Amino acid sequence: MTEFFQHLVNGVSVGTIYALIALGYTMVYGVLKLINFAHGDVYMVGAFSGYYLGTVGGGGQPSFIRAAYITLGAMIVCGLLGYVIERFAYRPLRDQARLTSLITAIGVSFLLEYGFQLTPWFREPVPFPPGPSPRFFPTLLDFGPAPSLEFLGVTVPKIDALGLVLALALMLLLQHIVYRTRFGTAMRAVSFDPQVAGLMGIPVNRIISMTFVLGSALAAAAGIINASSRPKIEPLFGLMSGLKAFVAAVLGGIGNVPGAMAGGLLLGVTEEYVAGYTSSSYRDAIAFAVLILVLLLRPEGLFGRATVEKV
Amino acid sequence: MTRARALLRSFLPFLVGLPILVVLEAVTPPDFSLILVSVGVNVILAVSLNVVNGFTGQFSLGHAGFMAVGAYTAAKLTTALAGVELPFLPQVLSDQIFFALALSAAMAAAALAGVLVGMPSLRLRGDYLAIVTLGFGEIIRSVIENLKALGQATGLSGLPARTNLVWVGISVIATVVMAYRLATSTQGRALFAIREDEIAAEAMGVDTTGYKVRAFVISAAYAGLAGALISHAILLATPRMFTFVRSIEVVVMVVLGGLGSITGSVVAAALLTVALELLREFQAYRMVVYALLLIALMLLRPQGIFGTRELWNLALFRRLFRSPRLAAAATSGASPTEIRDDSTTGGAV
Amino acid sequence: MSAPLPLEAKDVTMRFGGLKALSTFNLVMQPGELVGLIGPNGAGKTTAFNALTGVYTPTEGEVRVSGIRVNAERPHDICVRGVARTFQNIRLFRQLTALDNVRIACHAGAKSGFFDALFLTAHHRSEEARILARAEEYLEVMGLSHRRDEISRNLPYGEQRRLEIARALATGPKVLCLDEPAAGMNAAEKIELMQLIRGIRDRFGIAILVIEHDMRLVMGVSERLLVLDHGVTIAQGKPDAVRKDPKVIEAYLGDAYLEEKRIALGSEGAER
Amino acid sequence: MRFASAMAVAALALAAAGCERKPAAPGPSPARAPTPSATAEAAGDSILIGHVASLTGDQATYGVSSDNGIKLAIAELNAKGGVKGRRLALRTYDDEGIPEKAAAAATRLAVHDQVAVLLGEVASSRSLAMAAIADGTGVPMISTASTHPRVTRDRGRTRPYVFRVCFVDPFQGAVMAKFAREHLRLAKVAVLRDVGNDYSVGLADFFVARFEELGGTIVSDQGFKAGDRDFQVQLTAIASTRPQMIYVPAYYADVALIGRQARELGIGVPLAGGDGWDSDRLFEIARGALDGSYFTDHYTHENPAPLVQRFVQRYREAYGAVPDAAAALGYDAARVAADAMSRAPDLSGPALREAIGKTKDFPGVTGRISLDASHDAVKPAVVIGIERNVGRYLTTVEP
Repeated sequence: MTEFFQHLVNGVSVGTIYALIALGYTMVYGVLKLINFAHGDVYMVGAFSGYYLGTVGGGGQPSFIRAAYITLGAMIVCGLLGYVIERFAYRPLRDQARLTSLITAIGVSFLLEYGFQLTPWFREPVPFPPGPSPRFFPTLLDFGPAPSLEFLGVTVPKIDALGLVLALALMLLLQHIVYRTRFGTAMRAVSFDPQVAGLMGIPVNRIISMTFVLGSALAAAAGIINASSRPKIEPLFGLMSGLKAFVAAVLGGIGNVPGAMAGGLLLGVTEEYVAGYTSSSYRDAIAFAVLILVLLLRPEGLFGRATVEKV
Repeated sequence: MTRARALLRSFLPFLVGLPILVVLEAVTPPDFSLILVSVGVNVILAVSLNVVNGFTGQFSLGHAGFMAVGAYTAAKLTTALAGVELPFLPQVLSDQIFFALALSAAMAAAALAGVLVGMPSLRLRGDYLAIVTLGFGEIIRSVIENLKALGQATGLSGLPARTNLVWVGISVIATVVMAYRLATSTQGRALFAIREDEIAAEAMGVDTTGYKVRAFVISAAYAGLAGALISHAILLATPRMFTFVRSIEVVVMVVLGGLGSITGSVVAAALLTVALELLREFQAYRMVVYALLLIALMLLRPQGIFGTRELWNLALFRRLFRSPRLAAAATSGASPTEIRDDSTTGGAV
Repeated sequence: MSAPLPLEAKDVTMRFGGLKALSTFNLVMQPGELVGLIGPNGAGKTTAFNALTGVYTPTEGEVRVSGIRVNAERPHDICVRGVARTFQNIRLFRQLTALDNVRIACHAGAKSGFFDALFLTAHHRSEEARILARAEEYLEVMGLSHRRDEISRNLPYGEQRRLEIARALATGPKVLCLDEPAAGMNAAEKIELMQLIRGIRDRFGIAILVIEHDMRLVMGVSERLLVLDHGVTIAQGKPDAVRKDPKVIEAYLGDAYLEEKRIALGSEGAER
Repeated sequence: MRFASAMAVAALALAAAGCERKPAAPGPSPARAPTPSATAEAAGDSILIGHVASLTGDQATYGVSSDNGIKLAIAELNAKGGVKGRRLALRTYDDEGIPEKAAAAATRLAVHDQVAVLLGEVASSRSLAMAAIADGTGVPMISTASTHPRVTRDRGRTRPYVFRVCFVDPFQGAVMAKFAREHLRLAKVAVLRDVGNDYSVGLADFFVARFEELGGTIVSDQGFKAGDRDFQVQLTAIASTRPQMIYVPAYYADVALIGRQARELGIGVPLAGGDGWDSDRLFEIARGALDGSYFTDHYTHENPAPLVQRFVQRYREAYGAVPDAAAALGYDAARVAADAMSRAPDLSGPALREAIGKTKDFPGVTGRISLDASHDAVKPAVVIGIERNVGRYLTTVEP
């Protein structure tokens, strides 16, 4: 029984990350109908931004202030990156077929992954690009000798608990932005029909840019949260998480913000249980199996609404 | 009589190619031989992927998975049959016959995998399909890594050296001939119809799902062939040879050559393979260059070098070999900029 | 009983969520008959078409082609059974030549398979020859022979419409369904087209179902009219009788004004 | 017709591309990190050494380390006047971590560049791909860190031209199995292996076999994949079987994370592993989570022997990091090759192969290296225990 609950705790902790990344996928897909293949790599860049912010000038003592500064800094860096990617790689192709954009997205993804793998061009103030060897994320918060809480034999690492809280807060904030602000209304309008939205005087380009910025910033936050509790980061680590987050977004109904959160958590927990009780070495296969099942049985996702294709 | 002629026509490219390949095999120095083998294998991969991604307009990212199926099937067979000798035949000949058998088995196994993957996933829309095929490729790799019989992560080593330029050349001819005959047949046109407009194709009596699966299966079979060839050239089959990155490399070749252009795929695959071999000094930048190439190509010339055109339709070529029929065919060259995608909310009722 | 009817719809209802786009739609097509399906914008005409041709599966009721129930069949099956269609917003295979567009439609009856194609069997060659001859014949019929090798999207609008009809004909249908074939044409072109449609019927002896927005136009050619409004069949019968039906007048009066405006704006059918 | 002519043109183009072979363009790529760079120059009369490594891709870290070690060795050797009065030059080709590219790179080095000796690879799967080329072309090859037994063996026979300077998995696995069973007196051990990595799988298999032979029980055998960063699911499953130790034959970065996550989940039993653990980074990140754990290794950089300390210091000066096992083995492989060259009558393949095979008691930083009849290095393994986040040498196990 303890094992069962322990798996639940683990699954939620992994699922939180999927959910945060999935939000970016889902928003971008919502407005552009584009699978932003590079989103997982933005998440990776987020973690690296945190690493650089945390190590430049020799780092500092772990504290909440420092953690907040690094998280915000990484979110800003990735927001900018998201803006640049959209502006220069995707926007020129917006009128083209979707596959053209998808191929570009794969290109951007590879550029980030392999660009970051190059041996550093310079070493001061920080070595950049980071190169292929794993880097170790600085400790942002120190929980002293007892890094975990314990209830009835189930351990909850404090850092994961904190990550979950932060992630939930960010999700609620996003929920508020999407459904309660003018920007959110405009975003939903663009996602419904960009042409009509444009005719209605909504600055479509700006809204799309902002969507990328927002999604990328969330991915950066996910990167920081994840790297704080699993401090090994290397340029390729975003790929698989990104793909799984995409699965989470589809699971929850792509384009649907609460759906992405639920999908992420659900995927994390499913993966954990299947891997925990059957064979852990098939873990990556589980996510894809879930994706295939969802697409076949309920392509609109668990929380999406079916759309009829018009002829 | 006519039967014999039909048969001759069917196998003519092979009959012409065989003596050339035998000579090529005899005169090629060993280091160049391996490069030619990888050129050949990449051509097979690119042209066969083009049948799905270019002809049919379905975007598959799982080609490496089918390579793996073919490689392991053939490897299992050749190692099992390594010592066996057919009666009345010298060992060398008997080995070659077994290798032919292994290659056929590789194609069959990969085709079967293609059916299993294609049946559920080809109902999906283009961009979802990309992710699902990627997922399937990874699942195939996961399965291999977990099976003791397939050597897990270490893979199968000590395979007999069977791949030579003759086998590779014959396979390249087989692939290109397959693609060309498909492209000029009514079946191939049905695939183009799917690429152009799935709903209209369906309305015109094309069983879109069925044809997509068929294209996918044919493509998978040839990927399996490529896998079998490369594994018997380096005498090794391991899961690391068939990663997602490998699939992307093939996609780059197809996109660079032009989605839908057979000669485009051939030229792009050959050029990229040879160029990267010559530019080994800059290899650290290879993947970065691939990535930039993809982005730049999409931004500047999304139709690839050749578009859907074939080499003989290009202006330069037409000038060289001008004939009325060619001129007519040349006008059919078009830009595949829009491989139409009907899931966008385009058509109104 | 005599030969089965080429196309028959019995109490077909289409629901999308809460919306009833088509309710208890009934249609009987006799061989060689030319029927007009009319109604104002959003009346459910195309929905009816989609239900008949297998794009949608009817929520209720049944569709029969040559007496066989086809509710669960996919569009390509229905096409092979003998119901061909065109699209309101032209859906040609845009990058392919006119000839190839028609040849693809001829594929529906092809008896050679992938194997024949890959090994260039004698069977394959004879099929290809047959298809080519047939395709050229249909191009000829629609007066498009001179455009044979042209990329279809480069054709003028009117010719694209004609090519779409040629393509539909090439599937060898018993019933041809034309979805607003005259959309985006000027008055003279429209009249020419309607004559062409009648000519096709006479030459091939097939039944034709035409959706038309413009009532006046369709009156001239159709032997029978069906009028839809808000998914409900409000009238049917001989053109003259329908024209006088008060329900039809009411439905159309509200729309007549808009109709003028639509033509002035240059037709919704020409989008994309 | 059109088709035939097109094919002809394509063939011509291919032939043209192929014939235009580029003269060997030496020199490191311009953006390489600070290195003992002079060594990479291919001077006219130098002896060329080829190295195949994963400089990019998901296993790049090992390839880069190994390359650094080799570069350092060659720089030192050249500073001492080279071999046979000639300077040594290194040419490294990247294989992206993909076996077929390792084969292509090895072929190019052996046939086109005509290197005297091939060094590499770290991973057994890629060394296997190279081994076929080495045997086929008659260029001796010294694998740096491939510990799988099959690397030097081909269907029951020793590969004539393939050697290695590291010990093999059966030995390393057995050392830890014996240590756990006889020294620590453990009965129940769980295994957590990297299923995507041939090194990890091989080592785990040999450990399991030996441990069970000695009467122990493997209570759980879990897998993960390189690049995974979350191991809680496996650890939770392992914890439920209550093992006394968890054997994790993986690379240090994964091990450190596994250690931390194990402690976060309240798993207090020691972990154990192999040479893949060897890195300063292990402690940097584990931050005490691995205290009480053990691993087997080729060498310890704490070894006070002047040879080792000098190597560690120079490596640190050149690359700003403490050398890991891959770097140390690369360093040793290059030096064993140079040693054989100086002993061989000439630098032909057979002569060099003969000389490498006779390597005996060579003082490497990873221990005294002797090559046995099966071309594997016979050398001791050390067991290192971790206390207060520092590796402490415990014992040496002779083969």
